[in-house]
Amino acid sequence: MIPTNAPALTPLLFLFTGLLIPLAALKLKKLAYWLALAATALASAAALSNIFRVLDGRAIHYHFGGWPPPIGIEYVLDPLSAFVTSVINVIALIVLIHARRTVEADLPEGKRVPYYALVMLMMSGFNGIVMTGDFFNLYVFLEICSLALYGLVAVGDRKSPVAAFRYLVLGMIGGCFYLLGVGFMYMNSGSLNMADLKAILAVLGPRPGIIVALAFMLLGFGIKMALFPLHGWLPDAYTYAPTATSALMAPIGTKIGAYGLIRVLFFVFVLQFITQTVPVATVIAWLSAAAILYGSIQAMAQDELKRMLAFSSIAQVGYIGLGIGLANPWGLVGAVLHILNHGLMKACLFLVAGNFRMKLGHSRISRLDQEARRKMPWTTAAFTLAALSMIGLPPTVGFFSKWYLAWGAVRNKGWVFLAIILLSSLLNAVYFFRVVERFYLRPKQKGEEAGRTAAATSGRSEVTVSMLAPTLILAASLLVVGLLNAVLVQGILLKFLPPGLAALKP
Amino acid sequence: MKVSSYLLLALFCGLLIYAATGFPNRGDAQAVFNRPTSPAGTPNAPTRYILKSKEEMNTDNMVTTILADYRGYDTLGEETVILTAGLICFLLLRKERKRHDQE
Amino acid sequence: MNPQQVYSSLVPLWAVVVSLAAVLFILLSSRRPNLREFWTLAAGLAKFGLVLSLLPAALRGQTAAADLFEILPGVRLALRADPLGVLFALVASGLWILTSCYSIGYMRGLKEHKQTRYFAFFAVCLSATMGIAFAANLATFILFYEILTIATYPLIIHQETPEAVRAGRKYLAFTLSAGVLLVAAAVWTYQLTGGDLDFRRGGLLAGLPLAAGTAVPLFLLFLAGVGVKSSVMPLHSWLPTAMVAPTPVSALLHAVAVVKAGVFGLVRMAFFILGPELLRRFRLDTALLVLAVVTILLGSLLALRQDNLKRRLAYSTVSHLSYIVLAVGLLSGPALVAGLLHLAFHAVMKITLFFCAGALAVRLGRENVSELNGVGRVMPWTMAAFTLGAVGLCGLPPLAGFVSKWYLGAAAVAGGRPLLAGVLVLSGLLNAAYLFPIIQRAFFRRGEGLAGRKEASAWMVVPLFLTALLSLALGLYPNLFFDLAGRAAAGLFGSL
Amino acid sequence: MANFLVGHFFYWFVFLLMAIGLFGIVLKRNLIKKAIGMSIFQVAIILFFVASGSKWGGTVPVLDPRLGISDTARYINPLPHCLMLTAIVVGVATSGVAFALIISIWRRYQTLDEPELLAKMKNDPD
Amino acid sequence: MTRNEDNPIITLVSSIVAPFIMLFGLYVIFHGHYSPGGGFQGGTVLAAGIILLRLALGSELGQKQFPSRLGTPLGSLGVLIYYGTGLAALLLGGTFLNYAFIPFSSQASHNRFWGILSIEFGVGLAVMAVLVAIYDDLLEGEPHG
Repeated sequence: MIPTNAPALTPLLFLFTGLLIPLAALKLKKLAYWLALAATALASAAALSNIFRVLDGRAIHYHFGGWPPPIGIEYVLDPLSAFVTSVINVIALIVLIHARRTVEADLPEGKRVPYYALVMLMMSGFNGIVMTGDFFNLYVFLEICSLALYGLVAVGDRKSPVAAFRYLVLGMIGGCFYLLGVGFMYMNSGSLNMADLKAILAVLGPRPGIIVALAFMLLGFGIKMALFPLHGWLPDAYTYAPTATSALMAPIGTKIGAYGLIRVLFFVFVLQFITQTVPVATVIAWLSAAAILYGSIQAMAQDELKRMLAFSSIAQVGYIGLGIGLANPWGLVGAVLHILNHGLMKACLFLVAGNFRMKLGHSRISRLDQEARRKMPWTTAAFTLAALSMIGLPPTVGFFSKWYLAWGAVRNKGWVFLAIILLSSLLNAVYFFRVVERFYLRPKQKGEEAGRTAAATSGRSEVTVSMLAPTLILAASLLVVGLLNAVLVQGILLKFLPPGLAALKP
Repeated sequence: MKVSSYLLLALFCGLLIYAATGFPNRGDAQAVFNRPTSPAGTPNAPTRYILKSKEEMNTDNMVTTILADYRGYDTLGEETVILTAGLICFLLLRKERKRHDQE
Repeated sequence: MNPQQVYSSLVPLWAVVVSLAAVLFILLSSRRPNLREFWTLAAGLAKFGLVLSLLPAALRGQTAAADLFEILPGVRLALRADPLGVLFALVASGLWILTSCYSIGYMRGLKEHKQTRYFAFFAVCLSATMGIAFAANLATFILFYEILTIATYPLIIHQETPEAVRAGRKYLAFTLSAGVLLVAAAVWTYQLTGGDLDFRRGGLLAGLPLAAGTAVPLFLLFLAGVGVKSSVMPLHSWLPTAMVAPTPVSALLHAVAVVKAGVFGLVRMAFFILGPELLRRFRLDTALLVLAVVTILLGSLLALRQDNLKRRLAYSTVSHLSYIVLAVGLLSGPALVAGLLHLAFHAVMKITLFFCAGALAVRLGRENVSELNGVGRVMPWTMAAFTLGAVGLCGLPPLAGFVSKWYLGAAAVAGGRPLLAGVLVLSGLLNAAYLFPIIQRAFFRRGEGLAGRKEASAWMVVPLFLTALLSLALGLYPNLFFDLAGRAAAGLFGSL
Repeated sequence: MANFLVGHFFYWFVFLLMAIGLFGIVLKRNLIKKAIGMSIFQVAIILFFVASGSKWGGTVPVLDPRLGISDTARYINPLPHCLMLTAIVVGVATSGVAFALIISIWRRYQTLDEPELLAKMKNDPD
Repeated sequence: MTRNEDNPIITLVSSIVAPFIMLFGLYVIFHGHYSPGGGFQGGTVLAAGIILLRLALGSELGQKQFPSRLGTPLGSLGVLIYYGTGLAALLLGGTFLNYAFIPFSSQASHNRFWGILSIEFGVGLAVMAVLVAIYDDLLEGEPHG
């Protein structure tokens, strides 16, 4: 039963929980959290097991209602989708473990039920987008997770509804552009199924409608993934959203747009179309390069930790976009690997920010100091490790995704991109050491010894285990995944490469 | 700001018209998406729906058959969307009864 | 490295790991200083022992190899204890023991804060240095190189005074940029070789038909990458600033581990990645020589103008490091041997001087040359050691410095560049010019405010005197290092 | 050319509607008007799809015994209609959420005028 | 706004019309197989009937007809009916939503017929409940809400 339904497993599981929670909560409100946690744990297990189902590189197709495409809707489980679902589900699991306390702090009990229900629906949306092989179905699930995100953002700080509304306007425009693109695609080809479209487009070749459709779809995904000129919604949304939400959407949310970009560019269109006929890949690469610089420079100017992280997310999304835009195997591998790596890093950093808000009551950089380290040494240590990873120092994950991206840039003789990738790690160093120094340094004063011992013994008040453990797990994973990246790359990532790209592989 | 947005609007319309040059005329029964098979030879979904829906689920209304069966999964998603909206309104606007009493 | 001389062994790995393990114990025993420093010493001895156990094989020209898992597609995290690496590891680990003893005396003498952090990161630095010495390919090298960069930072800013923080930032700015450039060079190499980064005798890229447009930028990237740590001008200015660090740090890291890691990296890049032929083909050796000469002379001249003793020593380090760069630039076996000898001997002599400077600072609180009148009377042992080291640095027989410098000069002449020998002589004179005045002040001038002061604690005097004697001994019996350096250079240019 | 213009006349209408919707979203300062603009944009897209489904001489896609199913050209294309039912629901949901957000904005800032709102946001602490 | 229940005409008319509206809504749901219509349309009409009464008689009375706290649960119940139908098909050996595997009757086409009917019912219920819930929530805390 499970093997045959493997592709549909995770989205349906989340969907079911999302529907169940409002009913179950009629009896017992506490149930909501535990249902959500259990569902996420199951989904993570299922997703991880899915990876082993596709290790041979062949895709598993799942036909809803028993109708083969293009008649019906199909789910496709290939190494790429298996990898991405595992990433988002496992990260969501870790974040949810952490989320319990913060949600209790942020929301009254009655509101936690719809909150967790929305989280589940959002996750089902994410999983559906990753799995689906049908453009319109993708639109539907895109709207599910976007809507859920608007709601999840809007229950945060006082300013959060405004941020959510801005997010809604932009996200809705993005969704509509995507739908319009699908429409144009349909007008020119008469099909909605990705594989079917690939065949048809190969016959049709470039046409005005198809080119515009591609442009609109990219615009839609670009807004969802906050690619540079379309990032307007992101900073406020991340900053004012409740801790749990920002910790969920920062590592996962934007990646879905990137995934859609990869699907459309490399699995529907042929390489030659997107690089020569209509050089959208080049455009994306340059926009991403701009995003890297813009995000890093903006991040230096921020005082609110979450806002700084938001801008660094824009820069990191730039990495992914750059890898996609390079349109060669190593760039793409770097991009997909960075989906994982950045997920881990950003989740860790946002959890740290949440811990600060929990214990210190704020997350303003200018007010952080040695007290933070004395109170919560483990949290600050995790932050430091994640910072090193963001800077991209070996053996953390950050170094390796940069390595593959740089390699892709060198392959394309894209020296500018190489320079920007390397420059950005210096910029990251600037704005992360700005914070780290505050933890570990202070001007030396008299009574050094006395002060030291007193500090060492007194004032240790670390967050509870349920919040600390996820943070540390993520921090540790930065090292483990970094050292194991070669296994990941050769075991999984090199297997999803679409034929056009696989040909380029050395 | 204002000028640039007007320019963007103009660009948008330009793109639309450029795309429309490739469209079949409205109502053209021989348009690519109305032919029995797609250019690549794969079956064309709408034709299939019109021809088969009666015998496959003895239902006259083809829209219903597509909505509920051929592409039923979309509809499930659609219901989820509207439920999501309901949950969000609940989350944002519903007053906490307890606090209501305290006030 | 040709296979029949490679034998698989985990000793190199242990040599790296042992001090990392020590870090754990050091942190655990942070409340009990004695236990903590016992761990440090134990790790130092263990490390030294492990390196020694590698020595015989290395002298036979054999290489201990420890291959771990794959870290990049086609590249493994691997350690190779070839003679070159053993030479460097021997120097670093041996001097670590002495430095640890010295640090104990120093830190306690000054009642420094956060000693646990200090000792912990010191151990990390040593692990990284071992890793650099034994790295078998560029990826492994970069890994430990960056770890060294980061682990040194807390030691530099140890005082946490504003100027220390500024020095730390400057240090990071230089080294991180250098690391980035090194990564760029590595990626480029990876692309050129199609996924191979191993260090090969005669050069990994030697076989490839590279155009000048590729080779020269690549060389510049590598040079910048390793040039910052080896403080080749104009990339040197972080080193004098970093002298705000506690003296043991300056002694071991800024005379031995970090800077020598840079020079060692230069040797690796020149002879194991780019290869002598390639350097010669594009006249890159000349570029190296010019840089080296400029650095040697300017460094010595700048040293003359420093009143702060440690800064003066720092500039002297800058110039002496470039002796080795010069040796590399000569691209000949004898020159390389001489350079490697200098890598070892300069370490011994310079660490002596730093130890002395630290002793003076602890006991008399005097850090400027102008304040050193008459200190030789109160601290005879210290200043005697200082004298030995100074004489050695100037390259006078019978001390170690003379040996390395003599062979370097000879190699220069043999290489048809007698002018460089002249440069060496000149820099020797400059060394004398900025070191002997100190001795003269110390012994032959009458100082004030020295009543009742006496020699520093045994923790400090013993190590510094040992190193002084060591520099004398190595001057008389340099055979061991001769053989090692010979072995290291053997495969690179054919037999000597 | 004339054929092109006439044959696509409905699309011109739809495109105009889209432009109006975008205009409302981008250039109107009142949040309610922005929401209205969004609805117009969505409706335009829905109309576009539905228009693409039409066939001259075709009837509604409900099986008519008198016509039979031999000739598919007699029934208009049902797929776009089905898709648009979904899109309509999505539109409804989006507007619902938009209004919920607008209401909660109003409750906090007592204004829906964007510049005024931004001004008020600037001078209240987080 | 003035209190509507003061106005006899509105009260009377709406309370007479509302039942027929709901009846029509049910018709639209269950006749979706043979004529334009279906779950969503019918559900909307049902919701319209309920909301009409809420508008005319005020929410307090409306609560008696359809308590607003049931909105979201009923909505998810409706979707669950849909989901359950699909799940049943899955558990009975087909793929998700493959009604042919649900043994309503002997032949596949009839199974699909009934499957469609059941999910249309679920859709109708969900849409009605959620629309009313959204209406209630939007009015929450407003005067005469």
